[in-house]
Amino acid sequence: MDDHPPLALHVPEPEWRPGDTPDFSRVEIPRAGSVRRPPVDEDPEAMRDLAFTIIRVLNRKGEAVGPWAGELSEEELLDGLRHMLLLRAYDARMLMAQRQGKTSFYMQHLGEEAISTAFRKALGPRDMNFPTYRQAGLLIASGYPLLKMMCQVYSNEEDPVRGRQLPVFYSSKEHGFFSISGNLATQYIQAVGWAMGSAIRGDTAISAAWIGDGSTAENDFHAALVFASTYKAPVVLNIVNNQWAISTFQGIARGGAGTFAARGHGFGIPALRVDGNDYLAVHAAAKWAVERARRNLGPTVVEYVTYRVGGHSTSDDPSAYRPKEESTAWPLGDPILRLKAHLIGLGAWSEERHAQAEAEASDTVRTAQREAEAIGTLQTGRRAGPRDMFEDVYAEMPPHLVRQRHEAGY
Amino acid sequence: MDDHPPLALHVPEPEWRPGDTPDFSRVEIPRAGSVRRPPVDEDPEAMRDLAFTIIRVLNRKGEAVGPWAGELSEEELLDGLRHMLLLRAYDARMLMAQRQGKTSFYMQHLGEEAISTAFRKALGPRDMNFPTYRQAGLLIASGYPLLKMMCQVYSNEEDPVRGRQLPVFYSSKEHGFFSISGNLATQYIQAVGWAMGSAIRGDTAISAAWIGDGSTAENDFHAALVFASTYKAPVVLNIVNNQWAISTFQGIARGGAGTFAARGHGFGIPALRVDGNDYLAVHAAAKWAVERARRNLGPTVVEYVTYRVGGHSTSDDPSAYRPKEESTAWPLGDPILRLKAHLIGLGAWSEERHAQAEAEASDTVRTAQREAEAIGTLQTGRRAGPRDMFEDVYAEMPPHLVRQRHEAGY
Amino acid sequence: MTMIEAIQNAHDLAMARDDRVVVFGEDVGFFGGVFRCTAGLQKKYGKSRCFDTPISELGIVGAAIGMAAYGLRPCVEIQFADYMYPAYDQIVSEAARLRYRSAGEFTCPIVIRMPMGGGIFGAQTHSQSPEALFTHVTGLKTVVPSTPADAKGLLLAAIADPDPVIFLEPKRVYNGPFDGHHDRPVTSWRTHAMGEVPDGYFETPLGVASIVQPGDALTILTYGTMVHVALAAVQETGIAAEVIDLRTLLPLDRETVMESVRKTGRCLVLHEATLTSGYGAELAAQVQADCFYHLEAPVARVAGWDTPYPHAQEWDYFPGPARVARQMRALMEA
Amino acid sequence: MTMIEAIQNAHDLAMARDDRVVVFGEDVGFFGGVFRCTAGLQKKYGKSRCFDTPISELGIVGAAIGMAAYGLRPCVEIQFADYMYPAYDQIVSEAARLRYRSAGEFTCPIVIRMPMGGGIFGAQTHSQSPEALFTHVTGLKTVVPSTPADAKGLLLAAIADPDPVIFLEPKRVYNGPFDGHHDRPVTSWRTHAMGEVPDGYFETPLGVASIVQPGDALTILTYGTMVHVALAAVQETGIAAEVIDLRTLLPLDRETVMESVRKTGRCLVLHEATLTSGYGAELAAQVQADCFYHLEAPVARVAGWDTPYPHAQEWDYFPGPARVARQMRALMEA
Ligand SMILES: Cc1ncc(C[n+]2csc(CCOP(=O)(O)OP(=O)(O)O)c2C)c(N)n1
Ligand SMILES: Cc1ncc(C[n+]2csc(CCOP(=O)(O)OP(=O)(O)O)c2C)c(N)n1
Ligand SMILES: [Mg+2]
Ligand SMILES: [Mg+2]
Repeated sequence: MDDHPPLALHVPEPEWRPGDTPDFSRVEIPRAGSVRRPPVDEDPEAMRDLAFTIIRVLNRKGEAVGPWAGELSEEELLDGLRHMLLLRAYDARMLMAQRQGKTSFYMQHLGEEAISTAFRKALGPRDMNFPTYRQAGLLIASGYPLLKMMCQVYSNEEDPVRGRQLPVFYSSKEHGFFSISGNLATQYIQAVGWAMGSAIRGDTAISAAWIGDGSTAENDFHAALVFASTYKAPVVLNIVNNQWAISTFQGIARGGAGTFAARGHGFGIPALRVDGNDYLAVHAAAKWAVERARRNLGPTVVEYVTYRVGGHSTSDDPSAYRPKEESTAWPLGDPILRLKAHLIGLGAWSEERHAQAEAEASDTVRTAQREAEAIGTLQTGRRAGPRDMFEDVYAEMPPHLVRQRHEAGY
Repeated sequence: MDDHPPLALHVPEPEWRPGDTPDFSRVEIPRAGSVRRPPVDEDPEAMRDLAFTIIRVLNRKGEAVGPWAGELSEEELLDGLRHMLLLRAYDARMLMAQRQGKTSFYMQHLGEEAISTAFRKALGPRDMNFPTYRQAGLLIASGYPLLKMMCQVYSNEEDPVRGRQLPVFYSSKEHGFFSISGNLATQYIQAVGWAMGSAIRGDTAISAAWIGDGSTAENDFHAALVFASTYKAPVVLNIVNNQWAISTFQGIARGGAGTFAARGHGFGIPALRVDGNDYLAVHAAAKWAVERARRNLGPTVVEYVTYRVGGHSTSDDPSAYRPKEESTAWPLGDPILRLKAHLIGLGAWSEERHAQAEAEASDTVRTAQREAEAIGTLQTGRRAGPRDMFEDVYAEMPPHLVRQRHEAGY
Repeated sequence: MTMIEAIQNAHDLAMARDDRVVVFGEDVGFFGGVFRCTAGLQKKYGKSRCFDTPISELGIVGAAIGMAAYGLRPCVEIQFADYMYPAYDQIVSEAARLRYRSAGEFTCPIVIRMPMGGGIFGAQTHSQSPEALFTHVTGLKTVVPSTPADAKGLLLAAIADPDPVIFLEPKRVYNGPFDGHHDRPVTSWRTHAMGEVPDGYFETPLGVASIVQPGDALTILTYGTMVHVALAAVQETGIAAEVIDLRTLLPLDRETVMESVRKTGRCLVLHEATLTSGYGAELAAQVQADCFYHLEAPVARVAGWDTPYPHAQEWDYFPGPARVARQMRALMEA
Repeated sequence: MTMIEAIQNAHDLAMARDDRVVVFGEDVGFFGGVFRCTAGLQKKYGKSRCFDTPISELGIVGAAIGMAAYGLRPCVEIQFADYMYPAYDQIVSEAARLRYRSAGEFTCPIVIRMPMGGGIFGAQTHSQSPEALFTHVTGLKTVVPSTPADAKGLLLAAIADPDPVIFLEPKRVYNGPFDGHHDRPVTSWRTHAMGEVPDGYFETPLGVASIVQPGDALTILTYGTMVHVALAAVQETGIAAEVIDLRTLLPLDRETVMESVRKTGRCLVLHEATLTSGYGAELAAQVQADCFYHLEAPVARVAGWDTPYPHAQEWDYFPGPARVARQMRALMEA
């Protein structure tokens, strides 16, 4: 045995660090329209290839091509564009508000707007999402009021969760948006449980689980795949691969597997890998997976390939661990510009109308912001009060909490 | 959405329950010798097929055939046979001892003897196993004294772990056998950590992780595969699929995946599926996986297909949840009889010598048992004492424990 | 009726009366649980209301939380309390805080049952009493019955409760009361006065302790198996102690506890869990705060030693009647 | 130097002096940790001694246990104490009991570092103080520094310790002492007397408390951020309290604690963790037991309310100097 050379630890490293010039030319991106679209009831083993490619609809010329195209009407696409513009404008304003000290913290979606906004359009009204902090597009695309979102970010008196949660940890049962947890991945198995509940009751509602590339390493991810696989739960298991987990590149979580979608194969769960910056591709893949769940064919893993253009959060400065140029070098482009080009190509859109739509989006945001700030921010105005602090720990406040509330003076 | 038929929960069920007649004829068992043996450095993707078949060496006639044969000398095979006979004889005596109230609990290996005994022979002296309670063959095949094993089972004064652990929870650093935990699966990631440690130090020692089919559902299993995959840890990830987890058949843990070996594919880890009742096949697969680890090529998942012939433990009665006939109907036969037939075919063994070897094995066990019982059992003789109870909680006993020990009167 | 039968019966009644109640866990389906607490439920209510799960405590609790958010009322089993740790994150970070963080929009009416405690030669991983790891977590309710009737009534109340309830079952008294005299023949609940269990559906309210033995010399605060040990010690010492079975650890029935201690002026806290940072610490802290001017002696604690639960030395570890009696006498002399 | 620099320096010295020391966790490698406590270590000691891990606290601790069994001395980081739960099983069932269950054959000399406590508007998942969940687990040692010098000396002692040590870092005082007056300008350790940190390698022994402010009117038992809150309250009340920084919660420096309370006759326990079953309960239980006949008043506890740690209401939740002062006065009047 000791005639063997010494072992050595393999620690994956990103190709580029600050100072290097990122070059994605070697990264092979399948041509738009080139990936087949199997029937939803095809045998998972026969679909393995779909976890090692990238389903894309919009080509370089902005045309929608291939078997995954043609799902959405012009009107729906224009809606989608407006949702992405609104989300981006909202993020921009809230980032600034945080810098101005109006709240403590914020997390943006820059570059990832297509995923949550397009996915939402593939769901029915009674379906439930179990999101992370980076899917606010689910709320925007379902018509949840911006004002309420801002009140949550400001933790003011109108905050639906009464100032208790970190900014962006929204919750809306009515809009199919499960309360966000600060503990990564915990929602993944809960989504499976929700879907099992629907199946147990003979309901038709399904659920969608959301997780980031880095968080797939967590315990809950495994439990979710085990339970979803065993009970054929009607759930869509979404993995948003935005290449980074704070300062850690996706290779650390992915390890030797070619892709995150491949994780599904260990469980016999069909897996799709999709261009996350292509609104049409995201929607088509989502629709396919939702249909599988709805027809009681079981879970689907969907990996969205995208890029986290901004910092992880307002507490993070990515220039410390990755080249500034990486996001511009990133080969899948910007989801808004790509959909815009497509719509212009269709003759349904123009530079002028786009500029106008951008202006409208930021007006909408500004108006909501004025209203929100008229109510209050984390530091000023009418804020969530200390009395709220003691409510909802239990349905009925037990004696020891009543005593503590009195001791606190409320 | 509501025009869809209602969903329904899918709950996997074993094919047979008490009262049914098990019929494995539809279960397709690959012919011995029919599975290819790739070079250890072959690309994992190119080896996917090896997770969906069964590597077998001994055919019905008892001949060793195919590319996985020819690893072991007659002498080594005779050793192997003796190890299995000894383990079986030991189990039989200890089961009886438990029934006689000499200890509280016992777990046997009936039908699974080949796996741990053959695997041990593929390891080097400095390698480390992280076993479950069903791999005592690792100790027997490495020459660990039966007497010590019995003292542990009896929790007597000579118990190496001083009466603290449940019977069969052995520990021997010297024999490459990590202390057994009552918490399933926790050892799996620890084995990966141990292997990473060896790699960090530029050592040549590798580790072997052990887990049962049911326990693959645990969190630790996922963490182990993630870390092993990312850091290419020199570890063999063994999964002993004995078809049952107490009363729960393997389909509940396996879910939609065809096999447990397939779990490795989600991580780009090569996976072998092996006839666990075929001493030669187990050893050949183990050697192949150990070689990969030793050459720093990273982890290998190995699934051993076997059958838990006995109850889960002395607290379990399988007739409540599976047909009594299932174990005899089980198509892979008995590991001892199969190796015996092979050796007789080689002209190296005979019925007489076998009968004699069985007698020797039970003599060896009886002798050790007399010695062990002369020291003490759980109820009688010199037993692990209360003073031992307070030792080894910390390297140095802190004041509060000293105080408690005095209060206890020691 | 044994405590096991009482628990099985409670499941049966809850499932019959509310079809949102679902039951699952390791080996609980076809087999009916390694302790048989769910025997017959799958046959009666079908596989989608009572089923086996993979060996993933995280999965069991995480799925239950999702089902509760959907609108079901899962009552799940963790095979031994010693194996709840893989689910601890889902219990602490999710179940306990879901109502709070969503301001009541999503709630978590689940029951997590688990056998606790030693006395069965189960060694360090089949003997633990982790109640203090739950009482420290706000948002949870923690319940420990000591008799079949309480097990039934408290479990029915727990299943009906709108919030997550940790239901700890003292396995050593599953089949009969055990007073710590391991060398004496075991009595079955079937032949024991405390083994009486009312028929039909009834709830024993959470948060209400029961005085199982009135007295004025000293107060013993305990729960689970130790209730029976306390009663034995009282009998053997002849000291007129008042034995209070807390039944619910959180929320605590503070009135009953303090009233008793103010009356007796002496207090002994008894549990099987390890001493340091055990629930007895909280009881002692509250009693000395509320009854300081009534106390004739410091609040005493008798508990498991601060070691893992050993196998061979089980009876040296287990806080039996002799240790309790010694402490009671010491308290009376103080 | 700041506490962050002191912790980074301790890592550096430990790695330089013992090549068995390895450091890993989420974002600790190239980036040097989200709080920068491991900055520069990967560059200096290489990727196989300091590296990033997948987001699996279980994996981090489980792998560390395996490495320790192999013969290394891992010092790992959990990004926030609020995220230790996925690793809790490995900590409680494995690290804490490995020496015991193998009778010393396999040991677990690991350090698990984690930032704890609130005061940074981190809400319920970046503010928790879970120390009581560790002090209840025998086999673990639990340490909480309150100054840069102690952070360095205690961390070096923890890394050198033969048993698993939970090292909780009060993140609110990473950069400077914080006395709870959130409306006042923050001072940096660099310009503060308590910011002095000796150069070079030294160990501050575990299990030894420090009297940060002598006094005879009453004893305040506390640790971490709350040490500074206590000092502020003492100053503002003018009550001559003795402030004891426990530094190590387990094993507890019982002599120092009891000697002080016997002297002062009054005791206030202060921590940020939720009150019920918090570590303060254990302290109160021990103090009333050991000092009963010296106590002029019941042991009082000031702690976080029994709610999750809220976002907007952070300063209503945080047990600041006003609450402490009120309780001190009440104790003096008792
Ligand atoms: C259990 C747990 N561990 C660690 C963290 C700290 N943390 C917050 S976000 C994050 C990175 C997550 O990365 P990824 O899953 O890829 O999602 P992304 O932020 O890229 O959308 C980490 C480590 C946490 N919140 N919860
Ligand atoms: C974490 C944990 N959960 C549950 C148990 C109870 N338990 C002990 S053995 C067992 C079945 C294990 O089955 P498998 O992994 O297939 O191993 P086998 O017994 O068949 O060898 C269970 C559920 C445990 N010991 N630990
Ligand atoms: Mg990411
Ligand atoms: Mg099994």
